[in-house]
Amino acid sequence: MIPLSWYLILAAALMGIGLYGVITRKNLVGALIGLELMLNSVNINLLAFWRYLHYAQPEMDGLVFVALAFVVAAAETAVGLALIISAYRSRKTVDVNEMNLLKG
Amino acid sequence: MAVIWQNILTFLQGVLRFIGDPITILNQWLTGVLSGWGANATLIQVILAILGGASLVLGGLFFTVFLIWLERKVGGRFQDRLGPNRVGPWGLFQPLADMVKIFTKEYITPTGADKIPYNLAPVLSVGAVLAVIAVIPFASTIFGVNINVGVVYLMAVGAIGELGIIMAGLGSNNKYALIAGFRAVANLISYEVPMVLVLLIPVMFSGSLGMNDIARSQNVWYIFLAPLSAAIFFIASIAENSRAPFDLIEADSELVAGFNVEYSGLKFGMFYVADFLHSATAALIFATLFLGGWRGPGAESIPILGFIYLSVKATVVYFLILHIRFTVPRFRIDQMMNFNWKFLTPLALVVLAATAVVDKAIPSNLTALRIGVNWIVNIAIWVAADRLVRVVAPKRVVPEVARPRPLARPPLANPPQAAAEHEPGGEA
Amino acid sequence: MFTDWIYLGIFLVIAFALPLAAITFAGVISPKKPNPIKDSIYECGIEPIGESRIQFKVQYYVYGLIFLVFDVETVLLFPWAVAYNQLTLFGVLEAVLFIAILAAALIYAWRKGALEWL
Amino acid sequence: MSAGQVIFLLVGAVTLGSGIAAVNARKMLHAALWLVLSLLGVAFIFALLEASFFAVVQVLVYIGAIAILIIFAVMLSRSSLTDEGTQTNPRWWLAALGLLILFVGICAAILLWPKVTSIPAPLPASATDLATLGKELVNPNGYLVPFELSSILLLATLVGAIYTAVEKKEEIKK
Repeated sequence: MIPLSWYLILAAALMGIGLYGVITRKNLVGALIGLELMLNSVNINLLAFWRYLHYAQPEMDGLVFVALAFVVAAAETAVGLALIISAYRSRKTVDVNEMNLLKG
Repeated sequence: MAVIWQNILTFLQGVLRFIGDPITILNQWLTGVLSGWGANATLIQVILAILGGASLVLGGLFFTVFLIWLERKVGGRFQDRLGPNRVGPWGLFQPLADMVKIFTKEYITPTGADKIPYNLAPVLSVGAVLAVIAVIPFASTIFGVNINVGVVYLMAVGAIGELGIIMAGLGSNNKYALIAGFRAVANLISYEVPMVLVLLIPVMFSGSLGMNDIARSQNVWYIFLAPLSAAIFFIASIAENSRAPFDLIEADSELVAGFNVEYSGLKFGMFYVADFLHSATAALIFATLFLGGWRGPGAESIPILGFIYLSVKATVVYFLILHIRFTVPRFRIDQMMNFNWKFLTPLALVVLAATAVVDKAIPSNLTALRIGVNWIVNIAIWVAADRLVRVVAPKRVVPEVARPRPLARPPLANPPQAAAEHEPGGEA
Repeated sequence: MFTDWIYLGIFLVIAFALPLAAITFAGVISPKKPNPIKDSIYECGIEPIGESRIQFKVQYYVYGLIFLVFDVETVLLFPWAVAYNQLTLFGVLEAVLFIAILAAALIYAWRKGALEWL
Repeated sequence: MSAGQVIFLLVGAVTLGSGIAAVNARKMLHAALWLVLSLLGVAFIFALLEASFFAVVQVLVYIGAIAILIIFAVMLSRSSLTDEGTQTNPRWWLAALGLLILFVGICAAILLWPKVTSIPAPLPASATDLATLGKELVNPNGYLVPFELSSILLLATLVGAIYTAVEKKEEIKK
């Protein structure tokens, strides 16, 4: 049997990789890709807790949370990409470092 | 003497049982043989799974050869030609010859191609279609696997196929392939929306996502309970396997040959196989979801009968797909998108909501009433949609390509309209 | 239940491995005589101009977006559809409200002209 | 080591490896394709957790919709296609170091937690039955409000994204 800790460590690693992508990517789309990985690691955690720590009666909380996480992830991606497209249209770049309009 | 007769009778009974339900008996026999060799239970299961899977996949691949022949033959007849008729009886071996040829063709990789996506695309395309076979129940005992999420699995596997198309477009380093690939994917994802929406209706009626459960629960074929959803599903599945009139993927007059221009040899062949197999699986899925699948008189006790029923139903659907393919002209892409987003999707939403409410309001044991009311609601929705389209749709300006021209012959001395000019009311 | 998934995994491996094997096998037995003309990109015999990874119009993204919204919606509607036979009329009406809100989204996109191809 | 553990390790390695490739790939298109592989790995992890519905939905939503949307968006912005220079900030090693320390910390926290060794009980039939989930979603005492709110969230998403992404009419005229 696979211990719970394996899933948690996998999720932590995936979260770290995603966060690394979000922090270091210059390209906004690349940052968004990192964000997707982070969201997935959250889902792994939710499902692992649901699977391993449900007691006597079946709890649907974990599954409902994952379903809602899917919805939120979809909303985040859609709006994020729309913002990127809009930014690209006005500034002709998707580079984070060049978006310094507020720098003064 | 009596003993011999007894033996012959038992043997015949065994043969009959085998013909009636080959898979279960083969399964038991193989399990017996393998456990005789000292394999443990898990290993036996794995070996049987591999055997079953391999036979289904290979069966699917070789069945495609027959499908290609069928399509060319039927297409020939539709277009008043003979179709393949040289190699073998009725040209039956033509696709085999084609297969040998395509196996020995050279692979041409275009310069600047993205190697990994380029080579992976055909595998993904055909694998995604083959993976569908796993969940189709061919009879009450003959099915790959009845996972409890079969219907969603179908859609998910379709997503892998879309990915294959995108990779083909991106990997080819060709503008035409790229445009065609993206158009194809835009088309596929668009038509997936009404498809998923009406897919909820069989799930609602049967209370399960498993394909075999859905087939088993159809005491009444769901096409009788939800005719409009069946129609939407049928149209969307034609669009999903990009057959005419939705064959923009292979719009030869616009996009060279679609996303697979740069492929040759068996890599192209794989796209071809995926295409043909896809319409066959679409027919099977439609028959399973809406036409009762393997259900029919005696199918529970004799599984092979169920297989025959399913084949007949699927063949009818498949022939309908072929008929539409060879007789209907192609849509333009904007017409196609409009048809989907402004007609099919709203219609599917309305049908879903209406069916859910109506079917809940009527007790499920009154079958005749259920069918009647569902039909009335469906027809009402259809009529309303038809009216709305006529009212809302912008008036089309028909270009004057067919203006009445002066006739070559002089007008008649006594025009026939003269008779019509007598007012019937004038007599009083 | 879980054995079903193992079976499905095996089936998927076979379904993807067999075409791969066939393609590799055909690659071994087929001739390999590439030359620059043969390998050039097929654009109706005309020399390709510019980069092939061209820029696309926003309409693709908009269709993808609407598709995403409806796709995610089904995540919530599929469990509801499975439970349909055990629900009361009230439970069904809640889902109808859910569908109606999505229909409003579609109507917004329509009004906004986001569904036009051109 | 049981067969399940071997499968887990393989799938996990593929998931993490392609995740790393996704955040490091030079071309955005390759990054998107690596992301797809990573998401597929996550789907297999879900299947191992016996959440079969979400394993399939993961493929349907993430690969079928989100990844395709990302690819569409990549194709919309020309600079992300041609730019093949270094795609990361100059101080990437700082981030990597910080995250490594964070990861080790999380691992320590996980392993020190007493419940981490718990063995999963076999799932009751009602837990794998989707009908339970469906009933819970439209149960007024359960998750009815999040269910309807998610619908409104999707509506808001569509409105916001279309408003942002689609060009205004005046801009087209210019």
